[in-house]
Order: sequence, then structure tokens, then C-alpha cells
Amino acid sequence: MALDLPVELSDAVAVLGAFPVLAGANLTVQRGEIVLLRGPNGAGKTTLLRLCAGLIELERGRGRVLGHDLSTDRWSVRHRVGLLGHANGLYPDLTVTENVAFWGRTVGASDAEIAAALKRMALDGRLADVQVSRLSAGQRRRTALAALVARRAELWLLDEPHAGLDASGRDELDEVLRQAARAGATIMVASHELERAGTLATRQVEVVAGQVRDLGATS
Amino acid sequence: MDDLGFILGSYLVTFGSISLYVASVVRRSRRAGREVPREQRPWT
Amino acid sequence: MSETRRAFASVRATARLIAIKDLRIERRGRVLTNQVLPFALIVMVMFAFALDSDAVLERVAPGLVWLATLFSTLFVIARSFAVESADGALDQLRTSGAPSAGIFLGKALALMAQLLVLVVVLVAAAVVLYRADISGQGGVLLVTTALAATGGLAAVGTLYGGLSAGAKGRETLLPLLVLPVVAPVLIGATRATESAFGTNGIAVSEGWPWLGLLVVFAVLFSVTGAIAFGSLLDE
Amino acid sequence: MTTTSERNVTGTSFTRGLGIVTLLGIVLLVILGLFVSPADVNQGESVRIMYAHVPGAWLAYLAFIVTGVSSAAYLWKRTRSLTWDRFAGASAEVGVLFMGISLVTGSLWGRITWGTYWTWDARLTTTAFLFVTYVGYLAVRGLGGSHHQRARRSAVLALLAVLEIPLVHFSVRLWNTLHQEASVAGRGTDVTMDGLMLFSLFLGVVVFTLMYVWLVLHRQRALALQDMVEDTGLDAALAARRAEAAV
Repeated sequence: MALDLPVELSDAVAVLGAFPVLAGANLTVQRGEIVLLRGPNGAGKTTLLRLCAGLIELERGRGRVLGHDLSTDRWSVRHRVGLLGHANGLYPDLTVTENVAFWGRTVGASDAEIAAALKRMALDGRLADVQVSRLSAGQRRRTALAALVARRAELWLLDEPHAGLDASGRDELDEVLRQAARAGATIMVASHELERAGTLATRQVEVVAGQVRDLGATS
Repeated sequence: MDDLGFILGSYLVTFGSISLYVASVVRRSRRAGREVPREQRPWT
Repeated sequence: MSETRRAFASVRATARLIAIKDLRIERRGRVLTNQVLPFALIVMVMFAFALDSDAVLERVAPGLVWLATLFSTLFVIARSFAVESADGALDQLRTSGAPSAGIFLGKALALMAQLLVLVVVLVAAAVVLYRADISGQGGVLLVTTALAATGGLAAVGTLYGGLSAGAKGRETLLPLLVLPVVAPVLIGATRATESAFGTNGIAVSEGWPWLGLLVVFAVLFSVTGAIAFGSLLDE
Repeated sequence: MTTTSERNVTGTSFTRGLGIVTLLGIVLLVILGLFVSPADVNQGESVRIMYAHVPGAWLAYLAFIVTGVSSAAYLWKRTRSLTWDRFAGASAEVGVLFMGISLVTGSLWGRITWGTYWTWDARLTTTAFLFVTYVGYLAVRGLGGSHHQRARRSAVLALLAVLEIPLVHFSVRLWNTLHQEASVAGRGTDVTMDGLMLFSLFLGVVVFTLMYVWLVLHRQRALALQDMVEDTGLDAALAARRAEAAV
């Protein structure tokens, strides 16, 4: 069986209301790549990630994610991707462990995998049983990342994952992503932290006014 | 007779409100029609 | 065959997961106990002010219990989905691959549990404030009525709550959509409760057909909801 | 080509002919209903309201059935088309209009015949609930999003309404039979129709059916135009955004 390309977009258009946020985006991503999406605010990075997650409709053009056609079958895409958006997707009334366990279990992760994810983001100690509402912004981001790790996605879509994280958190995040990519996952990161994300990424693309320009591989 | 007002009123309500609705549909379609050339309309 | 069985197991697991999560959030947040219940009780007291007669109150007590339940239900539904949309959890649910039937059933079950608490408190309030009277057999009818009615309300509430979860103006849209649909629940539950209370000398036995109506309603909307929820939750 | 003052946008020769016939029918119905047909033995003059009220109510029910069927046609993959969605929306809108009119004319008739604007009769109550339900349906149609998003959401809602109607009707009827006070609905409704009255009613049904068809056709086309305007707006916005990227 030939492996499907993780992402193939051709002339993809996606709209918010009546505004074409993506205006004919072309992008192909290979397995195991870490692609950095850069570009100014409002260029369409977030929309590109949400489109790849199967969360919004492909208005025109063609798109396949993990072998599923985005115009007819974006529902099949969803459980194979992991999305970390601007929002963390956490329940503030639940504790760190409860949140990570909940999201892990929705995709059928085992208790061991959930514990490993917590440990991976150094959340297994003092913070484990603290309610998310009492955490700082950076600690919440860590929790959201742990939940993402627990989901064992094939395609990771991260929107400004570094935002709010402290130095050690950023290092941990980068290491997690490198490890996931080595294990065969594909990763797309939208970030303004060009220096840091640049060393992490294997390739960079620039999103400008709803279109994607390839900037080539990074050494 | 008192009933007359009710009877005429009910006919007035019926055809009056339908006329208003027709007017609003026509107005909306005229506004939209300005931006759609005739040959693109499937019913022409 | 085993494929279907796996699908059912996955629906059940998801429903359990979601229901436990929602109830845990309620236990921590205490929105039901600290905000909705006091509201419902105030409404019961206000009814007494407005109607201003013991005889009338006794007569309309069952209707007031369910009316107060209905209004409070709207708040509980709104809360149930505010929890999901506040920090983008809805997007995570959509991308979790969890079966939407499971999400529906889980949220509906958690909603039903909260509504049951609400009904118990309101019935107690009716006994205290409106001199409602429950006999042994009436008690059985009342409990089954409460179960069926809250089941139906929870199913409809989850269904339309999911539809208006991402919509603008959802606070006003939700009542407009839900209230006409749950009219049979209000009618059925009120009549069954009248029998259970023995209001106007109505016998307990007259309440059972109404219970039947409530059960049919709850089952129909639970099944339809489990099927339709996916396309409503979906953007 | 397109002038700014184009008058006939959604019309065709068919709808124009239909419109003329409908207008003639309306005139004839008003003359027959208000002047020519006799007063009823029981209801007196108030029977004249019936020639507009009954057809309106019937057509409203028919409109909601059309909405349900069109919605199912949209949801079924092999017939999926936005045309069905627009028919569902247009039909629901006309249905709400006709039903609103019927509620008003019905209560005017009730005021004359029963001495009360409203009675909690099963049919009336169901009708009122139906009215509110489809007002909600139209509100959901206006929520926005892409065309198919709107179509899917409202189609599911329309099918839920189809499920709701018998439940509401059944429960209201059950409730009503236990409340004997409401039996006022039975009084004054036994009409002994003579030929001309029957013909007037029949004409009313024909006229309202023609009106319904005319309205739905035009509204459906207006909706299609609005969708097209949004699409061409998207084309322009796309071009602008692409130009922005090229700089």
C-alpha cells in the first residue's frame, strides 16, 4: 500500500463569512516533515491549520489530508489529526490530570500513555491535581500540549504553540515535536518565533494573503 | 353591522400581507438581480 | 457484526466519558446548585405572589413545578454548551473522532441527572409552599414521570443546544427552538403530576397514559438526537 | 445587458401567466366570497371569512410538507442540491406567512362565531406551535455560514419539525379531550354548504394554490440570486486577495 501524503492542497479556497481567508493555497507535505508556517497576521495560517484538521469546509479547489478528500470526507480526517489552536480546549473546572485523561480517552489512549504524556510535559508533580482555572497561561499551554501528546495523532497542527511557554517549556515542546516526527508523525507549526521554530522545522513556508510560498528546506 | 369590519378586515389582512410579502420578494430580487447577468439565471 | 458491536461499545464509552466529565464540572463549578436552583425556587415563590390564593396554588401546583423546570432547563442547557465553547473544547471534541451519538448521549445523560435534582427540589418546594400531597402510589407515578420527562427534556435540550452552540444570538435562539418542541413534555408531565398529587381529586390511574406519552417522547428524541447530532454539531 | 432598473428579475413567461390567472382568481374570489355567495344558516355572514381562512391554513400545511420533502431530498446524497434547500426555505417562508394570516383570520372568525378570539382547541393549538416552530426554522436559516452549512443545518431542523408535529398534535388532543370546557370549538362549525358556497371554497383553494406556486417560485429564484451574488462577491474578493499576495 502506497503511503498517502499527509497534506496535499491544490488551489484551496476557504472562507470565513464572505471573506476568502485562503485564496488558492497550494501545499504538499511529506511524512515526517516539520513544516513551519510563517507570515503576517491575517495571512491565513490559522485557517490553513483548521482546514487541514477537517474543521472548516473547503470552498473551492482540491485538498487531501492523510488520504481523505477534504470536500467529501473531512470527517474521516478529524480523528487522525491533533490540533492545538489559540484556545487550549481545556475545562477550567477540571484538574490537569483530568483534562489530559479526558482528551486522551476520547481517542482511546491507555492510562499508561496518559501518564507518559503528563510526564513528558513535566506535569506529573505538584501541578497534577491543580484545577486548570488556577494555572498560569503558560501552565495551561503545557497542559494542552500534554493533552495533544496523549492523542497520538498522525498529523499535528499547532497554532503558536510557543506562546506563553517559558524557556524550559519551549525546549520540551521542541523535543516532543522532534520525537513525534522521528516516530513518523507529520507536523505543521504556525509561529512568529522564527528563530526558535526555524531551527526546529525541516522546511519553511510563508503564508501571504491566503497563499502559500515554499521557502525551502532548512538545514 | 359590527361583523362587517371583521369580515372585511380578514380579507384585508390576507391580501394585504401577501401583497407586502410580494413587494419585499420583488425588491430583494431586483437588488440581487443587478449583480447577476441574465444569462447566469437558470430559469431564463 | 463485530464491527457494529465495536461501534456500540465506542458510543457507550464516549457517553460515559462525557457524562462523567460534565457532572464533575458541575460538582466543581456548582452552577446548578448555586445559581439555577435558587432561581427556580424564586420563581416558585413569585408564582405564589402572582396567584395569591392557596386554593388556586394547590390546583395549579403541578403546572408550576414543570413550568419552573422548563425555564430552568434553558439555563442548564446553555451552561452545558458554554462549557464546551468557552475555551475551544468543541473543536477538540470535533477532532477527537469520538462518535457524535456518544457525545449526544453523554451530554444528555448529564443534563438529565441535573434536571432530576431540579425536579426533586421543585416538587419538595411545591409540597411546602403549595401544600401538594403525595400518596404511596402517586409517588411511584411521580418518580417515573420525572425520569421520563427529564429524559425527554435532556434529549431535546442537547440536540438544540448543540445546534446553537456556535451560533450568534444563541441565548435567544435556544428558547425559541426548544420551547415549542417540549410542549408535549409540559402537558404530559403536568397531567401526570396532577394525578400523582391528586389535584382536583384526579385518580392516580389517570396519570399512566400521560406517562406513556412522556416515554414515547423521550425515546423518539433520544434516538433521533443520537442520529442527527453529528450534523448539527458539525460546522 | 443588465440595466439598473430591470423590472422583471425572477419572472418567466410561465410565472407571468400564472400571476395574471392568480390575480383574476383573487378578484373573482373576493367578489364571490364577499358579495355573491349567501350567508350561512348557522354562521351567518362570518362564513365569508372561511373562503380565505381555510385555504390559507391548508396551503400552509402543504408548504411545510414541501419543506420537509425538499429537506429530505437535500440530505439524500444522490439528490443533493442547493436547489432543494432553497425550495425548502422558500416554502417555509410562504408557509409561515399563510399560517400567520390564517391565525389572524381564524381568530376574527372565532370572535364573530364563538364570541372569543381564541379557544384551546387541538387544531388551533397545534397550528400555533407549528407557526412558532417554523419561525425558529427561519431564524436558523439566517444564522449564516456557507450555503451547504446552512442547508444541512436547516434540513435536519426541518426533519425534526416533522417528528415534532404529530407529537404536539397528539398531546394537545389528549389534553383537550380531558378538558370539556374547550368544546366550544364544536359549536357553529357545522356548515351546510350550498353549491355556491362550496364553489367559493373550492375557488379559494385553487387561488391559494396558485398564489403558493407563484410565491415559492419567485422566492426560490430570489434566494438563488442572493446565493449567486454572494458567490460573485467571493470571486471579486478572491481576485483582490490574490492581487494582494502578488505584491
